[in-house]
Amino acid sequence: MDKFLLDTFGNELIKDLIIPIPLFAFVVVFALYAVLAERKISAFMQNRPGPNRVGGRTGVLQVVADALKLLQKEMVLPFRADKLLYNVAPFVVFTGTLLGYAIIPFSSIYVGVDLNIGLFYFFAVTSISVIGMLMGGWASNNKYSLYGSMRSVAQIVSYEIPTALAALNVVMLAGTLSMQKFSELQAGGIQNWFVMGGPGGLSKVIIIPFMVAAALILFISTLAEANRTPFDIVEADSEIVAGVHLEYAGMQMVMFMFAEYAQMFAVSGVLVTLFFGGWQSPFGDAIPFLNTPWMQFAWFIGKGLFFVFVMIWLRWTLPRLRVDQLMHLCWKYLIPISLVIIFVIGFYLVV
Amino acid sequence: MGILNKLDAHIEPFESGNILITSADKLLNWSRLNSMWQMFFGLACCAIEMMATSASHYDLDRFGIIPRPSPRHIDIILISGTVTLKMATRIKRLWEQMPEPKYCISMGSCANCGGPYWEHGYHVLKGVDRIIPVDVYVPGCPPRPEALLEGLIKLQEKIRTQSLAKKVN
Amino acid sequence: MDIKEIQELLKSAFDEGIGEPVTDKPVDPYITVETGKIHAVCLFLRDEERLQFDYLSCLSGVDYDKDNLASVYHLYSFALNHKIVLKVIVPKSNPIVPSVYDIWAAAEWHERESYDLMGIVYENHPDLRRILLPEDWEGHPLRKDFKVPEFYNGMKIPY
Amino acid sequence: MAEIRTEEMILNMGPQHPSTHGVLRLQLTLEGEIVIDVKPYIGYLHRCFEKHCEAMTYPQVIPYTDRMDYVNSMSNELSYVIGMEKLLGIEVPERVEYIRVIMSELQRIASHLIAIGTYGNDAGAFTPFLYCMATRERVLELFEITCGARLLYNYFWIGGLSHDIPSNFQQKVKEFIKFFKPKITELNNLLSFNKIFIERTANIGILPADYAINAGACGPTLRGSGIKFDLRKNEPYSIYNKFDFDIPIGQGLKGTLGDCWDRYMVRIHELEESVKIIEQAIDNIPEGDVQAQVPKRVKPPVGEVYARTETPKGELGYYIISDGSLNPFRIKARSPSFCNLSMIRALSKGYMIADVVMTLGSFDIVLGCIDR
Repeated sequence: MDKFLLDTFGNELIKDLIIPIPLFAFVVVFALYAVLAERKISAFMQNRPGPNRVGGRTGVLQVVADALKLLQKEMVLPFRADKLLYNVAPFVVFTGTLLGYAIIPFSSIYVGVDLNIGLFYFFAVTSISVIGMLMGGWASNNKYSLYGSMRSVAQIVSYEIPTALAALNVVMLAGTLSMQKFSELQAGGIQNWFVMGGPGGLSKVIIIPFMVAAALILFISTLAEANRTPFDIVEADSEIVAGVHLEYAGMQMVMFMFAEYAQMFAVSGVLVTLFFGGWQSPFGDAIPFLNTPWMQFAWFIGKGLFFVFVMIWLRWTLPRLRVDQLMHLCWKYLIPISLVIIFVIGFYLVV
Repeated sequence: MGILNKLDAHIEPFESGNILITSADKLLNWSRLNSMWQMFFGLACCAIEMMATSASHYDLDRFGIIPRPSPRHIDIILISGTVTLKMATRIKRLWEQMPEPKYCISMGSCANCGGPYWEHGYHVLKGVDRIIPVDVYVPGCPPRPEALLEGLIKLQEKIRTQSLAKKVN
Repeated sequence: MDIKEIQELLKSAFDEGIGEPVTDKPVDPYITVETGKIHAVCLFLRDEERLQFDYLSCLSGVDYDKDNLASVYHLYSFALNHKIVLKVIVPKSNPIVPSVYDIWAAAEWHERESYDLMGIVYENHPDLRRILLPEDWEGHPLRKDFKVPEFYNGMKIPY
Repeated sequence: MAEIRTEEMILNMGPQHPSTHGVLRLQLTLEGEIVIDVKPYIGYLHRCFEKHCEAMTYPQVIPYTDRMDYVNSMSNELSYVIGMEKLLGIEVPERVEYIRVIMSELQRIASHLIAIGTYGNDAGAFTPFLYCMATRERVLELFEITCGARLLYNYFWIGGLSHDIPSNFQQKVKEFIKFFKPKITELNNLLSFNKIFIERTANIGILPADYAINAGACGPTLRGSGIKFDLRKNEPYSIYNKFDFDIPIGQGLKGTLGDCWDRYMVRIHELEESVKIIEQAIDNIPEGDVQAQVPKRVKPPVGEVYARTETPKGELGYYIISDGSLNPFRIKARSPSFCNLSMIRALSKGYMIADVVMTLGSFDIVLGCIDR
């Protein structure tokens, strides 16, 4: 795609400007409709119809109405809030999430930038949103917000570790950090996905359970990074009301919500790329039609949406963990287990 | 209001609506009336009926109404129950914390006029409209969910007739 | 245990200050206790082996008659399954009753409520503040001579 | 190095807060996430019940008792009418007693469903709440066909009922029982034995038995601490002595005896017991009148009674003093939630913010009952 655009426009700069446009469009549309999906799925799970007054029975225009209404809302600056930090925070949060999309490979022909340290970059930039949360929580001059931001920092900083450790297994097997390379390596069908031990001979059977465990750990800890139930202590509405975005009204609150939903797809995308074959078709080249570059978009987005669905499913099923239990889970279970897995994988590689 | 406030400052008041204004009105009103986020907040008996209304059987989510815990995120506040003098100052404060445009539904006789406590209630505020403006009154003690839904539809009708032109006056 | 027996036990433990039991229907049988004695009597009722009144069901303030207020204690024993009602009558001019919160923790809030609505002052209570009404409220509304004020904090009260 | 100054943070929870079950205000003194002290402030719903009673005639008090604990109005009425019947010396027909028992047990189911649902909501699981509310609608349907109201009924009158049950009532109740039984299992699968839910509730807010008695705890809160005490069994009123049912108590299965999970589980078991009682009663309703001979102007003799019954929240008592006139001289309501809530301070010191929410939820308080 890079080459095609370069040929068409003949200018490096224009190409660079065009590449992210589909990404922005995707993020905004996804975040909007993830909100609707959340409401519709939760409605289905709770035996009720959900939004059905605008846009026909499916309520497709509900989010449009929400967005337009929120645009009309007054911007409120809380009493004695820090004006600069308060106004900047939502954008920092959203930017941090959006930057993560740069390296997510949607297809063999489309990725924002194919960085050779893509995975590393992803972990680095998604932590930016923590700064935004802390800024927002502090600047709001509200104790609930402050608690929310403090919890957010503690949670995300801790969960970075199991996330990175679980991802490290794939890095060790693949020998690269480039997201596009991960996807390319998993060609040839479902048996070559990293959750199945990656490409390799019969001996890889030994590591399959460990790779499945690593995938699970990655899923759990990214759930925590996206602040989703059962790890949504940051905005736990029965304890600290709405946490960080308690004092934000109108579009600023929307930025926080968008960031949360965009983050959901970003972490699912990383999970899919690392463990579930990225944009590869599960049938490999057996059915060549299903592995064309345009079908790869469908595969990747489909797999990503599946994990987003699982996140929504979990949210409407499980209660929430307490803040110390959250830390226990991270430090006492996830980190030791992922260390063991790394040890096993390393041993396997050496042998 | 985010946009409307800006209009206040920069544009001369419109004398009457023209095509552009009325079309914009329609769109903005449509969005407001279909996305009335409600406060996750109950006072007394009526709060139970309010919960029943938003639960699966009646489902307020159909109308785009979802409960939010923070006053900053909401558009309508349902005063669901008796307002006491001790609570009155808090309700006033909640109302002030809500961003414009905001609407209020007074649910039940107690919030309308004091209800059964009108005569001897030395600690009951006789009607929430003594402290905050009310858009729709829903009678009943407590109102049935159908009555509350009717009240919400009445509020939608009210929003539908609002206009930028009138707003600037 | 019957109320008569309880009263006799109390009589034998305390020389005076214990009234005769009132048992005529439809009244729940009760014993009137002198104001100064109530704390000691309650402690005795709780700790005595044969009585064991370990549960304070209810504590109410009553506007007894023209000049007096009453504090009424409904006691119950889980262990022995018997009940008793105690009454302490104090003059309106000096409505001071010793607190029993250190005997039954349940009394703490009940006494605060009684103070709030009836104006009975409980001596030695750790935290005797208004509980239901706002801190700056004037008067005790459950007294028969209470007049509803016209305004509270700028809000009109009567309909 | 300069000394770092630290201070405790004071956090006001409420009166408007999603998990204070109404308009309660808790002033938390916090050190980080740890709660050092809790100061409850009540009275935001003080609707002057006792003052109203003194101005009303005796039958007119019943609607006000409805509005006291608004999620179990039937039980509130029952307590009051039993007190009045004691004062007046009225014997009510047996048919009335049966209907009263069935109604109060249905009300217990409805009230416990709200308690369980909101408790799940406190823990962060919203779906069980909606499931419970949907099930509760079925109970309300039964009340609606009987007396026309969904929430506040004014159905039990002094000496009887306002009117008879409809002819298809028994049929409908049986259908409801059939529908309801699997719902308990569903609830257990969804919430009670969820690992996270147990983690959140077991070993939290431990209420030792001796303190529970001393502090006047009642209802499921008391039974959660392992004390087998239920007024329906220990001091049978109405015709509860005719029915065979158990008193579920906390056993400390998942943690220490008297923790939040025990209190929660007592409510789940009580649902089953209520179903048992209804099943026994529904087929045996005798024919007869639904109103005893009561004078038009209720004028009890001079006297005073304290009548207490077991409502879903605990022991609800009415201390009624009559001076022989048409209006009560004084009615004091001993509300169960009031006594239970007074323990929150002792039970939440040293736990975390999230635990205070869970402890509070496990008492199943209703502010209308506390503030009256």
